[in-house]
Amino acid sequence: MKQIAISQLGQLLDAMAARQTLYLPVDQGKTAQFNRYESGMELSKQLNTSRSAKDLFFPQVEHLADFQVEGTSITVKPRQQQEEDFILFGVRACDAKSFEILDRVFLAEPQDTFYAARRSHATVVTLACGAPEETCFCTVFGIDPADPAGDVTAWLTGEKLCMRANTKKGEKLLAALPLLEDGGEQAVVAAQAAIHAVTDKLPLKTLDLTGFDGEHLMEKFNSPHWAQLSESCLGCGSCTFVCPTCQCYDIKDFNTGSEIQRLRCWDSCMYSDFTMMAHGTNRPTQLERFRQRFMHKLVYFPANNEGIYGCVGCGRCLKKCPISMNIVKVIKTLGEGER
Amino acid sequence: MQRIGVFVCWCGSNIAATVDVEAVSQALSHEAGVVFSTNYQYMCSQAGQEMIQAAIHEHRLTGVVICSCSPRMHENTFRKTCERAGINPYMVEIANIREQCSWIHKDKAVGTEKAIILGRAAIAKVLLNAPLTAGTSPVTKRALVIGGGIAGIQTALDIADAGFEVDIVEKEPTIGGKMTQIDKTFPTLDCAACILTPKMVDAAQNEKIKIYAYSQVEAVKGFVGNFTVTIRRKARYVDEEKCTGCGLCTEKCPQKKVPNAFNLGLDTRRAIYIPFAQAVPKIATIDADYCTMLKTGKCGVCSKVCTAGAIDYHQQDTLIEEHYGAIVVATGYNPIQLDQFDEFAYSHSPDVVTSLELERLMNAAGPTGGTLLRPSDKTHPHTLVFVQCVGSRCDGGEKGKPYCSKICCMYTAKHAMLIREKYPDTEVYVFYIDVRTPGKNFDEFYRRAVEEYGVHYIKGMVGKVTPQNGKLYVQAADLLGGQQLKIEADMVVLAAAIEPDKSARPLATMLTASMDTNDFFTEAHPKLRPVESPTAGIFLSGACQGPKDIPETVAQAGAAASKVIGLLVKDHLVCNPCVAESNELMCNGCSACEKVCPYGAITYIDKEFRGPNRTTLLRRIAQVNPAVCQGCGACTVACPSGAMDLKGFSNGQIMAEVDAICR
Amino acid sequence: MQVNGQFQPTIVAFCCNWCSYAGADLSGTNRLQYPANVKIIRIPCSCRLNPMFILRAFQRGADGVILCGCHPGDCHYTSGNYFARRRMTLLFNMLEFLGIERERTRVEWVSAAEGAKFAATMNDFVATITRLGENKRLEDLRCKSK
Amino acid sequence: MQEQVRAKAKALLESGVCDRILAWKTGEFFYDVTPAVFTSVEEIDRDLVYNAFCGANLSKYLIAESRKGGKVGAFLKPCDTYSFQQLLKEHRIRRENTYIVGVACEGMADIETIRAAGIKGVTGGDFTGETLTFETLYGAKTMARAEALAERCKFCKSKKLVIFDELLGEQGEEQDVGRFDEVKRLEAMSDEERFAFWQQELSKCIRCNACRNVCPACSCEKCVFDNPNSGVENKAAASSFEEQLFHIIRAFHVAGRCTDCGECSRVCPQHIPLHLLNRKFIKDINEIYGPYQAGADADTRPPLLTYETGDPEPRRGDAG
Repeated sequence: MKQIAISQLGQLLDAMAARQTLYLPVDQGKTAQFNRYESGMELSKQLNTSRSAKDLFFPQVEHLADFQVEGTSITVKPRQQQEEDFILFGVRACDAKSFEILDRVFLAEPQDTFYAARRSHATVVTLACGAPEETCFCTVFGIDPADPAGDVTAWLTGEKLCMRANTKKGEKLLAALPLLEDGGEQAVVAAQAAIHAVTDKLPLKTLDLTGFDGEHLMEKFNSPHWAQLSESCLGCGSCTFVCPTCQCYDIKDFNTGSEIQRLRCWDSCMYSDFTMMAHGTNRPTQLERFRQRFMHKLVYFPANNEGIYGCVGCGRCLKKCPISMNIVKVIKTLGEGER
Repeated sequence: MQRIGVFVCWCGSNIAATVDVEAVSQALSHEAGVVFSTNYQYMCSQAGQEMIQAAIHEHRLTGVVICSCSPRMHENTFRKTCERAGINPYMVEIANIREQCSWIHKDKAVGTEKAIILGRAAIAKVLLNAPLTAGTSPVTKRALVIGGGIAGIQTALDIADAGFEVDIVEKEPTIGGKMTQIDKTFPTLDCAACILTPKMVDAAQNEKIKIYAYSQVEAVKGFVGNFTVTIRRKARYVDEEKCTGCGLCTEKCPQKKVPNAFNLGLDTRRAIYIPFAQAVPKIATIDADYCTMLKTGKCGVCSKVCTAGAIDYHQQDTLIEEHYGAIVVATGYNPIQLDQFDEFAYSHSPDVVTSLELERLMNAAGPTGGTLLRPSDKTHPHTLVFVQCVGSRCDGGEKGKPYCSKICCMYTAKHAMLIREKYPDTEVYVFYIDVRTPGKNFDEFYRRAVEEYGVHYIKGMVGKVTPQNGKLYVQAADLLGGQQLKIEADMVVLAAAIEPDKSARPLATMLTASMDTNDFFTEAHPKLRPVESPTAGIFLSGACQGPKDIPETVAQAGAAASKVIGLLVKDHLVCNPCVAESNELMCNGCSACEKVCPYGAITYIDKEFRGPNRTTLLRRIAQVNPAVCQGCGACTVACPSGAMDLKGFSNGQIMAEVDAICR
Repeated sequence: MQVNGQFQPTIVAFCCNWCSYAGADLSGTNRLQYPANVKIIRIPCSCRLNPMFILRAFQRGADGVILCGCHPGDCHYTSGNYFARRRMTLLFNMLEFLGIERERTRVEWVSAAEGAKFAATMNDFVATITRLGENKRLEDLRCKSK
Repeated sequence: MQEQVRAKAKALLESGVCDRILAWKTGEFFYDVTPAVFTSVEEIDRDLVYNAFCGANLSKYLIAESRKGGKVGAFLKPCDTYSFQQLLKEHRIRRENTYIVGVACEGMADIETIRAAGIKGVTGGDFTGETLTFETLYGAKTMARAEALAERCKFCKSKKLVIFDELLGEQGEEQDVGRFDEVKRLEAMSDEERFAFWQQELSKCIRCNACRNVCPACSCEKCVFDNPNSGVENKAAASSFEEQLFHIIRAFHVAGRCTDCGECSRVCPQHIPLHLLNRKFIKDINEIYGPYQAGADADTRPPLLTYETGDPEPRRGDAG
């Protein structure tokens, strides 16, 4: 365990940024966003960023390739992938868990090389949650906000920032930061206890996921509740785009006039044109689109991934949905307890 | 995939001198979609056109780009060339490399580069062109004239003369309009009735003309060549077929105290009446507002005296529907109400009259039998003051009209002259802002009034007219003399401004014909298409379009008739194929497009659509009538969903041009 | 666009078919010079100009966009330029509100008889945009790979 | 007020005047209220709420609801009635299938504003008085109601219900509380400052389309930005230009139609002050073409669908 006085946090960030490109949550207007660190920037004090940390591995738009058309011939020019190491600082426990879920999608064969390159070049420094909010329910998915995963785990313990390396990458990073001094174990234990005191009071901690599995697939799919749950859904993509685990994308070509750029961009299963491919017969109603999103996270994904849910309980969708419809309401309405 | 041919014209040296035509055709040959590119000395020549046609066949071209002079010059030429070679004429685009390139740039390198870019834009556009076919619509060979004044009568006579059927709808019981109330006409001083009534009779007797008097247009549907009009025939309570116009009823009717509208209320008539002796049709009408029988059920005198048995107290309004190919609006004008001009004491003294009332007071068939007498005491007036521009040329404010009523200067000169001639013992004063006499023999006429007849023309406005002890005290400014005048007058005559008839505004809505802020109908073009409304098939005749005197009205009536004849003589109308088109799948039915369409080309229907999961949905959608749309594109921008697009100038085509130019 | 180290603005001029396009032709007929930076796109009426076309031009590399139409009151379709005037008034204000230089957009009424006015307008507009420099605020870097 | 709303909703169902009721449904917490359709008295008793967090504008739902057959009763707040009337004007709602109960509104509280004030982890409280009291994971907190109001409610343009079949509570009036102040502040900046401001804001946009999808004016059958054939579809917002294009065109498409209900800014997950774009158009329209309030009446022509021959010319830049 290493530690450093919070008053020296700026110096620590400068030191990290001197080694590798550093990304961390900073306040931008009223919200916090992961930004590339520049000296003088301050770590956001908000519980979480508005968008999730998945942006750093699975950006909203990925430039995949260029096509050059000359007469009747087409030249394909692949785009460069991530080649430099970078540090991702200040990731919360929920987002850290989401990487595991995204890995199952993008690192499975055939591997997504753009994603893989970014993952392999990143050192993730997580930060334990100081003050969980009522929308948090990560504990339901077995996540401990007081002890997040990552290459390095960090705690803000009042006076100090304490850091613990979890992996070789993490050790290498901490070793390269001479500003750090040993110690902090006691403070971390106290901080963790304080966090757990709050998580024990979280109103959503008792969320019951019984029955959300492959065994009950048809029963959940055919539930009459979907109609009422989805009736006021606007079909926007805010839940999808703030979600740390949503991983669907679309491929779009953009003609710049001199070449054609092939872009991969986030897509939302809530959109009416989602999977409107050549066949042109996608899910025609918002009920079906809405159902897909939650069935995927709560039933299909765990059924195919040893029971791991496609949700980490970060609570972003609870805060951001324009009409306050969210996964918690879905779980409660469709869950065992309600039947 | 399209196969585009590019043809670069030298235009002799007009283009070739400052544009390297070979370089242009070379550069454009590499553009996507281009399979053939060449240049030639004169593309528009016989040889040039044959070269294009040969290339179309040889290279199986689907689209053609000509880099040449302005499309305003030869677009049609090249469209026809291509059409003869078997491709749709709308698959041709012109890159204007002469007027907009070679002629304005001296540096050959600059000119060449720009010509290439303009060529690219044309190629980009033609790649998105679609073959367009001009549709046709049949023409109903019958015209409707709304308004039976001199404008309407003349238009109808001229149309009928060309052999087409024409109906006149007149809201009053007789045709003739304002001119029937006028005594003499300027600048010839001939009798209005003498020249008008024969035309009224002609109209009545013409077998091609049908007159719906005492009728109004109730609804208009359709478009150019195909209008369906509902006409309300108001109940006269007299059977038109039976009434002989003998007039006995109008003498026997016991209700004598009805203000006589024909004489502008200066005398009275009966409840059953014929407006004047030469009325056409000469049929009696019962004024339901005054008829004792209709109001109380007790009387029936007219019915008893009518030997023809024409009186029918139970008659109802009837609606008839007719089809027309063209509609002429001839709704005319009225003098404005003078309530807001209290300073002239119009509502306080009967001796303050409007010019039109003066016409009746001087007319042999008028209330005084043609002798000019003061309405108050029926005595001979000695001093008369004419006030010009009452309500005309008023800047801002609620009062009056901003425009010049145009006819007042001349008719005031006429009145002054006639009075001075007939009653040399009178003094006549005319107060004016300006005297406007632009017209054949007009200024001479006005000079005669001043010089021969000694009318006192005074530049200045009348401030106040005060009735006192049987006299009218007129306070006025003499601007040229720089003094205040006080005149003790016997009568004051106000040249009230004229305004469009009140029926015009609702009619314009029915016709989707546009009006200006003064409710005059607007022309399709103020200079070049003065007798057509912007709405195809709607024509304008007379003062409904703007203040006019009789000769101008008659001239315009004839012009409108010739436009109508030009339309009706066609069996079919060829439509402009570059018209707006609404994609019903994207249309919201919000009516934004309809509101900006100057032609009323857009209508809405409710249509059933198939929704997901075997549901159906009734949606309101816009439909463009291609026979009416002129292709301006206003609707395309008003449409937020992009459902509305313009053929030939589509969003995609214009954006492709933008892309090509900015590349 | 930079040519030999000198800024050469790209100007898109949308001209209505009936007045301004004819005015542009007349300025050519009279051999009145204006810079080749100006490229004209013919539209039936100024009311055909969709704000999207203007933004598209800036995206694709235009440095200035000008709309030319019939003088108010002279529209071939009677009312088109009145609608265009309202739309452009509001759009230009909005662009300025977003920090886009107001000089980059302009509306000018040019009749078919005003060849000289057309040339003078274009000369002035090109000079203005040249002074103002390259469009940076409404650009799309992807389209600048020249 | 909630009791009145519930009672009215039940009465409308029981009397058969309406087949279903569109109102607000309680959530997990006190603030996560969802628009919902109620078909039974039991549902109403259990779930219908009308509290300080019923900000969602229900008008847009009536486009679809009014076409489903039967009659839908809807509770509309003053600003919702403006949107409703504007949609009627655009023939988007079948009036005959709706029954509108206008409900007076004291301004809606905004949970994000409350959180921004440092009151986090809220689990309950009392929101009826002038001072709101919160129970949170970190102890009890209070906040003045006026402070907790959504931005749009702090600058409420009107408490007048412009269209309704029936009224609950008092009819209100139009107000002038300086809603254009922020627009004026931006106008007073230099081009550079304004550009920087909007770049900073718009660069946060994640193109989630929440602003568009919630907007009652954005009710197109198919949005140009979703239509691959429109030429401007841009799901892959790879350049900052795409955000500029989207928000400029969206604001332009609703210009003269936007009632300034403020839903766009309320729902933006990135808190971009999108309403300022719409307010800029409204302010300009008011100043240039005379006061106009979309939705205030049923028949006035929207300012972009009409003209005056004497309209001013677009203003020229200084250098021009």
